[in-house]
Amino acid sequence: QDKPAPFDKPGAVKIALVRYLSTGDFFQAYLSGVEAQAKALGVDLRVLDSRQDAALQADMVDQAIALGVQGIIIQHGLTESMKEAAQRAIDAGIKVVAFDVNVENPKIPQIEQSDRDLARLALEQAIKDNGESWKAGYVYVAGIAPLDRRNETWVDFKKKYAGINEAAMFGTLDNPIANSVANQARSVLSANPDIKVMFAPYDEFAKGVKIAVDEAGFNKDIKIYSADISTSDIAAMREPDSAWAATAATNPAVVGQVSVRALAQLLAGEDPGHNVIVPPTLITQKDLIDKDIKNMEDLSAKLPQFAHADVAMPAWMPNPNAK
Amino acid sequence: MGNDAVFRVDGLRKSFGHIEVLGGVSLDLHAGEVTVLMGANGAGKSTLVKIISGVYERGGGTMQLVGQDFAPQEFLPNTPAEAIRAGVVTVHQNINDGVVADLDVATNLTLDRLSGSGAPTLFNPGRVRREAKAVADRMGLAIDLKARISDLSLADRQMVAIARAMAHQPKVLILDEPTSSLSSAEADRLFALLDRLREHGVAILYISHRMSDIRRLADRVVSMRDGVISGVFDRKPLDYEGAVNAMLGRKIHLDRIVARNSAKPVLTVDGLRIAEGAKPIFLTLGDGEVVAITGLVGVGKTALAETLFGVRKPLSGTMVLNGKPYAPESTGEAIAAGVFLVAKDRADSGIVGDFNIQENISLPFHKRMSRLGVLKRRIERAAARRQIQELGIVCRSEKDEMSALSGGNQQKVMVARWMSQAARLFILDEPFQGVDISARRDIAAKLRASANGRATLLFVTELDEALETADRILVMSEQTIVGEHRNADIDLERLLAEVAGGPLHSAA
Amino acid sequence: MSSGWVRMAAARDHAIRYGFIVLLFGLIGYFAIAADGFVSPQSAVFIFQSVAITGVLALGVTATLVVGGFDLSIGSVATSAMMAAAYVMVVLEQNAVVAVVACLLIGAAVGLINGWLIVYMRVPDLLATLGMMFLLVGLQRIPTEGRSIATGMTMPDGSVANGTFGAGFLALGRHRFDFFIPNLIPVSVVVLLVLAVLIWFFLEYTRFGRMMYAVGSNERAAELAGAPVKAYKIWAYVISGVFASIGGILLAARLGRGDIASGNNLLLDAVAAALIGYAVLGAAKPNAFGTAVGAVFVGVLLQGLTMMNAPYYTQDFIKGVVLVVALVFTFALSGRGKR
Amino acid sequence: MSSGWVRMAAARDHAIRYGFIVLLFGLIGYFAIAADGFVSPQSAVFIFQSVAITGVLALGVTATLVVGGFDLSIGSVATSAMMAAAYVMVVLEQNAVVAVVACLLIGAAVGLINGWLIVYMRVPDLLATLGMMFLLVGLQRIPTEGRSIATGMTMPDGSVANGTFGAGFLALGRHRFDFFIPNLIPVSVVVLLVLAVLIWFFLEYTRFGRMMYAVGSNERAAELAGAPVKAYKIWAYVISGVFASIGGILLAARLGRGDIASGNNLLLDAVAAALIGYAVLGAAKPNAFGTAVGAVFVGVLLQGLTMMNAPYYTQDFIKGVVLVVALVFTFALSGRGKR
Ligand SMILES: Nc1ncnc2c1ncn2[C@@H]1O[C@H](COP(=O)(O)OP(=O)(O)OP(=O)(O)O)[C@@H](O)[C@H]1O
Ligand SMILES: Nc1ncnc2c1ncn2[C@@H]1O[C@H](COP(=O)(O)OP(=O)(O)OP(=O)(O)O)[C@@H](O)[C@H]1O
Ligand SMILES: [Mg+2]
Ligand SMILES: [Mg+2]
Repeated sequence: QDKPAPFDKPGAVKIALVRYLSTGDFFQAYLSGVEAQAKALGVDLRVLDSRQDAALQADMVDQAIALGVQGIIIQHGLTESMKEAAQRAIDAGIKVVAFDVNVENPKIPQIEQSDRDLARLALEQAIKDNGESWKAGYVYVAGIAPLDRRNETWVDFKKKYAGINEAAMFGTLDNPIANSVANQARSVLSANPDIKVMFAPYDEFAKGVKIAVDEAGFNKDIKIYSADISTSDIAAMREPDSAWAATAATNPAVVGQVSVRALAQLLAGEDPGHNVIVPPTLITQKDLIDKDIKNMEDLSAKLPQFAHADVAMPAWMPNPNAK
Repeated sequence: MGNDAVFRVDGLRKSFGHIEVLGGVSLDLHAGEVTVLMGANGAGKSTLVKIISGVYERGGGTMQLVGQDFAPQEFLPNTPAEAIRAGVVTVHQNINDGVVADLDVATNLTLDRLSGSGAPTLFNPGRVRREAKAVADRMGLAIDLKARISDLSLADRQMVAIARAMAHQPKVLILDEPTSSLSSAEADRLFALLDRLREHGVAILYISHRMSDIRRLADRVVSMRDGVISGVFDRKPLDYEGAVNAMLGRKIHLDRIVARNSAKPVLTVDGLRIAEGAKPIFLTLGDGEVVAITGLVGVGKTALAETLFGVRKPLSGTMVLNGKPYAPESTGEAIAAGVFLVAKDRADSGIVGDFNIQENISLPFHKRMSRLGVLKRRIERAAARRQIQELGIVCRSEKDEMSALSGGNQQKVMVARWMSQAARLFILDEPFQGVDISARRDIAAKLRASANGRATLLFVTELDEALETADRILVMSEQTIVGEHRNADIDLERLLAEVAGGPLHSAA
Repeated sequence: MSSGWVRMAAARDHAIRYGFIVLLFGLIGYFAIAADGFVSPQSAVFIFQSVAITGVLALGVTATLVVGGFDLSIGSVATSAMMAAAYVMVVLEQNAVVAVVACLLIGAAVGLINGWLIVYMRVPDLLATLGMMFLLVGLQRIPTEGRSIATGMTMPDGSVANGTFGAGFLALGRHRFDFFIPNLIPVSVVVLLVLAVLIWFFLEYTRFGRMMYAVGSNERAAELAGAPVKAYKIWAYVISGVFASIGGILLAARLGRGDIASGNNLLLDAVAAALIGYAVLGAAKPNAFGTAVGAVFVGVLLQGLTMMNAPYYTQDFIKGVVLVVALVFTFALSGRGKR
Repeated sequence: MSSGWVRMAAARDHAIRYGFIVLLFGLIGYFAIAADGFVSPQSAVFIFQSVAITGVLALGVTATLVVGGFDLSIGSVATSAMMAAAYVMVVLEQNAVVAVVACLLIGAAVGLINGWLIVYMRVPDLLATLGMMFLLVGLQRIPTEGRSIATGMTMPDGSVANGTFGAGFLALGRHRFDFFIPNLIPVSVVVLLVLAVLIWFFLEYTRFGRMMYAVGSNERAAELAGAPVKAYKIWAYVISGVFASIGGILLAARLGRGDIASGNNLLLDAVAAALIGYAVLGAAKPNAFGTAVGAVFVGVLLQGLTMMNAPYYTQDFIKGVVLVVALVFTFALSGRGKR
C-alpha cells in the first residue's frame, strides 16, 4: 500500500521517544510497541530516557530538537515540567504527541490509556461479583499521576455505593514493590481479617496483596481487583484458588503503537484528534482459565480487542501485528 | 662469637621511589646476645626491621636463619605472619601498630595466637583470659585483662605489645625503641625479662636512642649510618663513644649548660589543682628561662601541660600570663595568647597524616599566614623550609608526606611546627620521644638559643634530658610539684628521692 | 566518690545496655493495646517473616562493618540473585538446586570482586561497592532487556520461556514448619534465625570472628600480629555477598518471579537494621545480635503502624525519629561511639 | 637508580594524575565520532544542565567527606526543600523570595541537627544521617498526606490550593543567559559553576578549608593545633544541608511543582560524583574540583550513551563498569587511598 509523504521514502523520517519512566514491564512493553510500529513505518527512532528525572526529561526534548527530529513522543512526565518544553518543540516546527502526561497544548494530541476507565471496569466487576456492600482494603500511593486518576474513580464509587467500607488504605513504592506491599498487606489482614475485597489498581500492588493473602491463608475469602497485566500476572491469576479475580488493562504495546501512529498521522498532515484513547479490556480469572490463556501472546491471540486497537489506524498505516 | 650466628642479613637493600634507604646492610645476630642497633634518625633502622619482619619487600640481599639442628635456611617472609611463624618476632616503633584499641587487653595479649593457623577455631573467652593471664604474669603486668586498650595509657599499651611478643618464645626478638614511652620502673621490668630471654639463647636486636638502655643491655653495638653499617663494636668493654661517633660520622661534644636566671616572670601559676585530692601547684616561669618538669609516668605531667594549654580545666587556682589573668577556654585561646604545646604521642595528637611537612608545620598558624581567610602559600612554604633547615629534618622536600619520614624526623616536624612562630610560653611534653642523641642536643641547643622572649617549659620522664636542657628542674609527684632544683649544683640524691615520692613527699 | 554517684553511673550503664530492649518491649506493649490482633503467634511469625529478607542482608553487611568496611552493593546483589534464579529456572529450564547454587555463586563472586577491589586495588569500600551496585543494577536487566522473568514470558528474540519455578524452590518462600501450631513458621524465618545464630556465633565465639573485629579496629596492628588481614577482609565481603544472594533467593521464592527492582530500599533497610544494632546492649559497634534485634525492631514498628492504619509516609517519619532518638540515647550516654 | 626507572615512575605519576582526565577526553572524543550531534555548544550545556542538581548536592557532600564524615540525608533534604518551596508558594501563597529563604533555612537546620547529633551526641555519621533521611522522607509528605503539590491541588481538608510558582522562582529553572549564542546557559548551570568555584576555593585556598582537611585526617591533632573542631564539623554538615537545599530549589524550579516521585536517585548519583572525585588528578581524597569533574563525567557518559540509543539498563551497567575501572586505575596505581 502506498504511504503518504513523508513515509514514502523509508528512513527519511526521524522521531524521538522522550521517556520519564522506563523501569518495569509496562514500560518495556510500551517501548516494544513503539519500536514495532516505527519499524513497520520505516522511521528512525531515537529513545531518550530520563529515568524518572523530570528536569532532565524537559532537557531531552530540547536535545531531540537539536538532533533534528521531525516528531516527538513524550511518554509520561509532569505537566509543569513538560508544558513549556513541548511548546518549544511545536515552535521549532516539530510534531508532538504526549502519552499519559497532559501538556495542556491544543496542538498536541493526548494519547491516553484512560486510567479512570481502567479503575471503573475493575470496580464494576467487583460489584458484579460481590454485590454492593463489602469491606475493602485499598492500595494507593498519592502523588503518582495514574494512581491519582484511578483513585478518583475509587472515590466516586465509594460515594455511589454506600455499602463499600474502606477498612484500610495502605501502599508503598519501596522496591521490590510487591514484596513491600505484601508486608503491609499482611499487617492489614491481621488487623482486618474480615476484608472481602482488595482493590489494588496497579499490578505490582496486586501481586503483593496476593502474596499476603496466600500467606495468611485467606485466598478463598478475599478477592483482588486490579489494573494492568503482564505474563506473570496471568500466571498468578490462573493459580488454583487464586484470590486475584479480575484486572482491567490496556495492552502497553498497543499503546506504544498508537502513540507512533498518531504521530505519523500528524506528520502526514492528518488529524488523529486531540484525545486518542486506547480502550481498556477487562480480564477476569474465568476468561483466562476458560480460554486457556497462559501469557501475553495468548491474551493477544484470544482477546482480539486486547491485541489491537483500531485507533489512529488510517488505511495506509501498516499494522505491526500483521504477520 | 661470630660462628654461632642464628640470623644473618647480607647485603640488604631497599629504596622508596628512587631514594635508596638501605644500601646493602649486613648484620649477624647471635644466640643469647643483645645486639644494639644505633643510628641517627632516618638512618634506616625501622626500615631494616620492617623488612626482617615481613612488612616491606626487600630490594635486594639475603636473609638466613641458622640453627644447630637444621641447615641454614633462606628467610624470606612475605607477610608478618610468616616471620612470626619462623620465630622472628618484632615489636614495632609505632605503639599503635602493636595493639588493637577497641578490643580488651586479654584479646590483645593473645592476638597472634588467635590468628595463628594452629589455634583452636573456637574463641573461648575463659580460655583466652587464662592464656592472657599467663602471658601477663610472665611480664609481671598488672593490668585489668578486661580493660579496653583505648582506656590505657601509652605505656601500658606498649607493655601489652611487648608482653605479647615475649610470649612467643622467639628465636629472634626485635624491639624498635620499646622504651620511648616507658617509665624507668617499667623499663627495668623489661630489661629483667630481656636478661632472661638472653639466658635462654634468644637473639635480640634492640634499637634505642637512650644511652642508659644501651649501657644496661648491650652485648654488642652496631652503628648504622645512611643505610649502611658503619661500625660493629663487640670488644668488651664496649666502646660507646666510638659507636656514637660511627653512627653520626663525627664526634659530638657536650657543652655544659650555664644555668640562667630570669627576673621577668612570664607565667605565674597560683594554687592550681589538676586532680581531685591533689595538692595545689605554685609555679613561676621567667622570660628566657628553660624549665624542665620531671617525674614518673602518670604523675600528672601531661595533665598539667594540658591545663596550661586550655585542653583541661583546673579544679581550682589561677594563672597570670604577661601580667594578665590567663584562663584559656580552648586551645585556640591559648595559642592566641602565645602559649604553645608540643603534645606527646605525635601519632595520635600531632601528625595530620594526610598533610605534607609544610602543611603540618603551618597547622596552628593559619590565621597568621592568611589574609581575609586565604592562605598565603609562599609564606607557609618559607616557614617550613626554614624549620627543616634549622632542625635538620631529613627529607626530600617540604612537600614530603609525613608517612615517608622516619619516626625521629616526624617528631622533629612536631617541634618545628611550634618553633616556627614566636611563643610567650612554650610547653613541650616529651619532645624527645624517638629523637637521636645528636638531634636531641641540637633541639635542646635551639631551645636554649631561642629562649629569650618566652618562657620554656619541658615535661620529660628521662632525667638526662632535663639535665641537658633546663636551667631549672622541677619534680612532680602525685599531681603536684614536690621539688625544685637549679641546674648548677644539683643534689641528685634528693631529686631522685622526690621523683620516687619518698620521704620528702611525706614531709611536705 | 559518693555511693550516690556510683549508683547513678550504674543506672546509666543499665540505661545504655538495656534501653533499646526496653524501648522494643515498650513498643510491643503499646501496639498490643492499641492494635487489635497484634499479639498472636501468627503476628509474631509474620513480623519475622516481613524482615527476613532485609534481616539476612543486614547480617551480611554486619560482617563488612566488623572489618571496618561497608557494602553498598547488597541490595543489587539480592535483586541480581533473584533475577538469576528466575532466569535459570524459567529461561534455562533448570531445577531449583541449580538455581540456588547459581545464586550463591553469584553472591560469592560479587563478594570476591568487591573484596579484591578493596583489598588489592585499594579502592575505598564505599566507592568499590557503589560502582558494583550500579554495575549489577544494569547487568541483571541485560539478559531480558529489562523485562521481568516469569513463566511464559517472551524473550527479546521472540521465543517463549517455558520453564517454571520448581516446587522445591517455591517452598523456600511458601512452606511453613509446624511449631506447636501447624503450618506456623515459614522457611524464610527459619533461614533468618539460623543465619543470625551462625553469624553471631562466628563473630563472637570463633577466632576468625575475633580477628575480624581486630582487623576492623586496627588493620595494621592485626597484620603485624600475623593475621592474614587481606583474607579476612575479602572473606567479609564474600559473607556479605553470599548473605545478600540468600536474601535474593528468598525474595525470588516469595515473589515467584524475577522482578525488575533496584534493591535500593533493601539496601537502606538492611543498613538501618545493622546500624540500629550498634545501639543494642550498648555495644556501640557492629554486632550480629544487635543487627537481628534491629531488624525485628523495624518489623515491629512497621507492622504495628500499618495495623493502626498509619500511612506509609508517617511510617518512614516515625522510623527515622525512633532511629535517631534510640541512637542519641545510646551514643550520647555511652560516650563512646566512633565508626 | 637508572634513569629508565625514574622515567617509569614519572610516567606512573602522570598516569595517576591525568589518567582520569584523559579518560574523560577519550570518552568525549569517542562520542564525538560515534554519536551525531554530540559536539555542539548546546550539547555541552545540556550535559552540564543534566548534572547541575546532583552536582550541587555532590559538592555539599564533599564538605562532609573532607571532615571525615558522610551525609546520607542530602537526597531527602533536596526533595524536602522542593516540597517546601512548593508548599510555601502554592499553599501558603507566598512569593519566590520567601520560598527560597524557607528552603535555605530548612537545609541549614537539617545540617545543624545532623552536625549536633554527630558532634555532641556522638552518633556515628552514617547512622545519624540515615535516620535523618528516613525522617525527612516521611516528614515532607505529611503536610499534603503524600500528594504532590501543584497549583489547583486539593488539600487533605478539601480546600483547593491556589497559589502559583512565582515567575522569578520558575526563572531559576528556566531562564537561560546569553553566551555568544542567545539563550544558551541555564541558571542551574551557572549556579553549579559558581558553587563549584566557591567551594573549591574555600577548601583549597582558605584557612577554614585547610583546617577542615586537618579535622578529617586527625581530629585530635587539629584540636591541639587550636582548631574549634566541633564547629568545623558542624559547619561541614551545614554546608552539605544548604547545598542540598539549593539543589532542591533548582529541582522545584525546573519541575514547577513539588513532586513526591522526583529525586529518588539524587543521593546515589551525588555520592558517585563525589567519590569519583577521589580519582581526579590522583587526589585520593575528597576534593571539590574532582567532584565537579566526577559529575560532568557521569553526565558525559549518560549523554553519550543516550545519543547512541543505549537502553537505560546498559547505561547503569556501563556507569558501574567505568566507575570501577577508573577507580582501580587511580587507587591501585597511586598506592594510597584510604577513606
Ligand atoms: N614509606 C616510605 N616512603 C618513602 N620514604 C620512606 C618511607 N619510610 C621511610 N622512608 C625514609 O627512609 C629513611 C629511613 O627511615 P627509618 O624509619 O628506617 O629510619 P629510622 O632509622 O628508624 O629513624 P628513627 O630513629 O627516626 O626512627 C628515612 O629517610 C625516611 O624518610
Ligand atoms: N583516660 C584516662 N582515664 C583514667 N585515668 C587517666 C586517664 N588519663 C590519665 N589518667 C590518669 O591521670 C593521671 C595523670 O595522667 P598524665 O597522663 O597526666 O600523667 P603523666 O605524668 O603525664 O604521665 P606520662 O609520663 O605518661 O606523660 C594518671 O594517674 C593517669 O593514670
Ligand atoms: Mg625508626
Ligand atoms: Mg605526660
